[in-house]
Amino acid sequence: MSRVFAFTLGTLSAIGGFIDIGDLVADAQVGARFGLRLGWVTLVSVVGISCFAEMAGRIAVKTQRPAFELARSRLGARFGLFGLVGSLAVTALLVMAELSGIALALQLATDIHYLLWVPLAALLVLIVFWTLPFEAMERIYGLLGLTMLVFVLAVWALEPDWSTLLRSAATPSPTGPESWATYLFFVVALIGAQMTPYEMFFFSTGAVESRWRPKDLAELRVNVLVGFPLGGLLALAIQAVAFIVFFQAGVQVEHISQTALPVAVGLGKVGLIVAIVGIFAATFGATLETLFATGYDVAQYFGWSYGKVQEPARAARFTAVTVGLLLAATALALTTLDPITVTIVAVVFSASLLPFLFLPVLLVANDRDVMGELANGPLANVLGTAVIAITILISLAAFPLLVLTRGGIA
Amino acid sequence: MRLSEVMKATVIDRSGRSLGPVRDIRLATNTYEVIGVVVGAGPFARAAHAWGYAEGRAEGPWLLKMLTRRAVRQARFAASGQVADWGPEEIRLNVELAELTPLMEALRR
Amino acid sequence: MLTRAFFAALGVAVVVAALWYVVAPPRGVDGYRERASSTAEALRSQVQTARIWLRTVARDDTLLTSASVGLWEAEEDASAVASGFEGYDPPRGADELRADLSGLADETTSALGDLRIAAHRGDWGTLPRLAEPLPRLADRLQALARRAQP
Amino acid sequence: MTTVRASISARIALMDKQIVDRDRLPIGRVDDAELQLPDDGGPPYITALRIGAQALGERLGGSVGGTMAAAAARLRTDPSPAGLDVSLVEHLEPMVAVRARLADLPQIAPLERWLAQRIQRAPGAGDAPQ
Repeated sequence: MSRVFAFTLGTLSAIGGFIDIGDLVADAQVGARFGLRLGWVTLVSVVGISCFAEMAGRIAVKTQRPAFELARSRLGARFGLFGLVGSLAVTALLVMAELSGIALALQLATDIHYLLWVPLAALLVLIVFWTLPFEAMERIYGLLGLTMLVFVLAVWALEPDWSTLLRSAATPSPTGPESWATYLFFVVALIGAQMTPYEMFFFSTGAVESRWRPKDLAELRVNVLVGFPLGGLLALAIQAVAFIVFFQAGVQVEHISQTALPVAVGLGKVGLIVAIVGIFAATFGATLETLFATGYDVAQYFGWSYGKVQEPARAARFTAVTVGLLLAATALALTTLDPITVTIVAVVFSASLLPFLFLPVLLVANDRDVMGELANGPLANVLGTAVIAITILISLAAFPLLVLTRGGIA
Repeated sequence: MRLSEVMKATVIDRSGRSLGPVRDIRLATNTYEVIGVVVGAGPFARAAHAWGYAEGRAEGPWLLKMLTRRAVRQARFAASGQVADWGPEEIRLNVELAELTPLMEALRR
Repeated sequence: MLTRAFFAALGVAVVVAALWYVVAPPRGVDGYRERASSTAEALRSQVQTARIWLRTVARDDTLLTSASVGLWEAEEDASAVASGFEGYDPPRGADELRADLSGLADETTSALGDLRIAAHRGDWGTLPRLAEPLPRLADRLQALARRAQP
Repeated sequence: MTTVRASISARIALMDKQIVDRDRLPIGRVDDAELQLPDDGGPPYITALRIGAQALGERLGGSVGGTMAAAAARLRTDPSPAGLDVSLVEHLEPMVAVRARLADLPQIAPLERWLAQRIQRAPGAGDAPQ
């Protein structure tokens, strides 16, 4: 019985964990500007992240170590360092954006300026980080994040013309006044927002810390194959409600308040309250997970002890890195830099780092000396190669598109 | 002498021809003695050796196996007995390139 | 070593050029008209956002705190985008466009400002009256955005 | 792990690998290794593993590696990078396992110890590392 319970929890937290500040911003922006014309990107993201999360989980099950531990020996010390420094910079931006997301949710509930909430949010994150065990943390915020499903309900409540939605989803090209460059820019942004490496990390460390064995593989696969597609559905719902409420009116999404607004239109006050709780939980959970993922990245590159498995004093350098990163992100948020702009820049750079994170996982999953009978089969390899090819293209196009479209404005 | 220095060294054969950088170093399992060095040219040679294709421990994904195939075939093993001088910057062999065993054959033994 | 320094310098040059491109003011009449058009679109977006918030307020479908935040953000963004546009020098022949857009931008920000003030004071009853000019403003902004397009 | 080979690849099976102590606590990575060339002309053999940012920095070289090595060296009292005698190595797969306990290897991770002493004073930080 308890196994079934734990398994459901894992799937549910995968759904809640799929959405973070990047999705809240990028999905709503895309929905308002392009309708569902970028819906196929969510499909690609879900396939990509499922494929690599499954691989990472399988490596963890086989070796009893997180997948990234073997990354440095495959990428080499030099490339590994490059990837590490890049992901540290991107994470600092992302944590700043997620922290601001927590503060913006609190602002919506209280009408008190978000900058006043930022230090409080950081303190709250620090307390939770310091005291709660990893699994409990993950579960609580994953489950609270399920309140985001209110966006799916809102699609029905808004009584859309379904044929318009379908037609939009079946048209993979920019709407009239938009350029192809802008369209492609948002492809990059959506990929960066939806294929977040910490989702892969979540499965890898989750598998190690719950001491999964090869016989638990089926459970892991169900978590991946149910959790992520449902998370993708949530992302599509955010795009759809923004399309229905904003597209005709010509509204450009520039605030989290606008992401939540269609829910109020469709489901009224209660819906809005649930959505605000969801935004709070999703950004809070993502802040913790991004911090952890980065702490683990640094610790594993240098081979330090790490993790919530050990108390803070037993993983002193890991704790110092994560707390330092949190402080830096808080300081960045307090500079009044626009969190929405930062989010878009962060997801675009995050997208450009994806090949560095995916390639070592694919390589290790193919190493028969390490993986034995759990090595990749043809399906995982074909999908994995295709996803990496796409992320390499994205990585090359990200910076030029960011400049050319002035961050999606032009 | 550091292991990383040997890894960076260039291998020269008896006639003074450069065989490129050391791609890998083979160690005896229990004594950690260097039993030889691996050399090899060809496209994607770095990837072929760093990612386990030359050693035969990785078979996929298909695309990478195909890209590294020629480099894998060109990988040669120089046993420690065939090394005349261990460097530091250049490793000199006392044999010609043609006398070296293909890596795959050396591993099978 | 020379090549490494060269590539480093090239990299810095590319980054600087990219940053300049992102923040550069519009060049030529076409660039200016395009910027005017996108400014009008952005202003219209704020007006429409405010209207949707007001609709939820009228139906009691929203938290007043959230609506108040939404209205405040609409006004702030509208003034930011308007003052950004006013900072550009119009090329010859575009003075009229600039005057039209500035006038409309002033009307927009003052209408949105009234809404924000009323919301912060809690005078929710006066909002429907203050919102009366919004639909017309949105239409005029849209017309201007179309007309300005090069 | 499937077949026992008479030889291993230093690049894949040794370099950059995670090292753990007797209790499976992480010690560091194999950042480099020390080779000894015997006087009788025999092949070189590994005498010690090098662990820590100083060894890694020296291996990477260039301005980045130099800075890393210099920064790491300032945090240490001993001028040379931290080493671990190869006789302490128990096995290499799936991680490099060492027979000693981390607490008995004072040359490894002095920063970790220094930080731990400070962090454990904070409330809720758990036990001291030793």
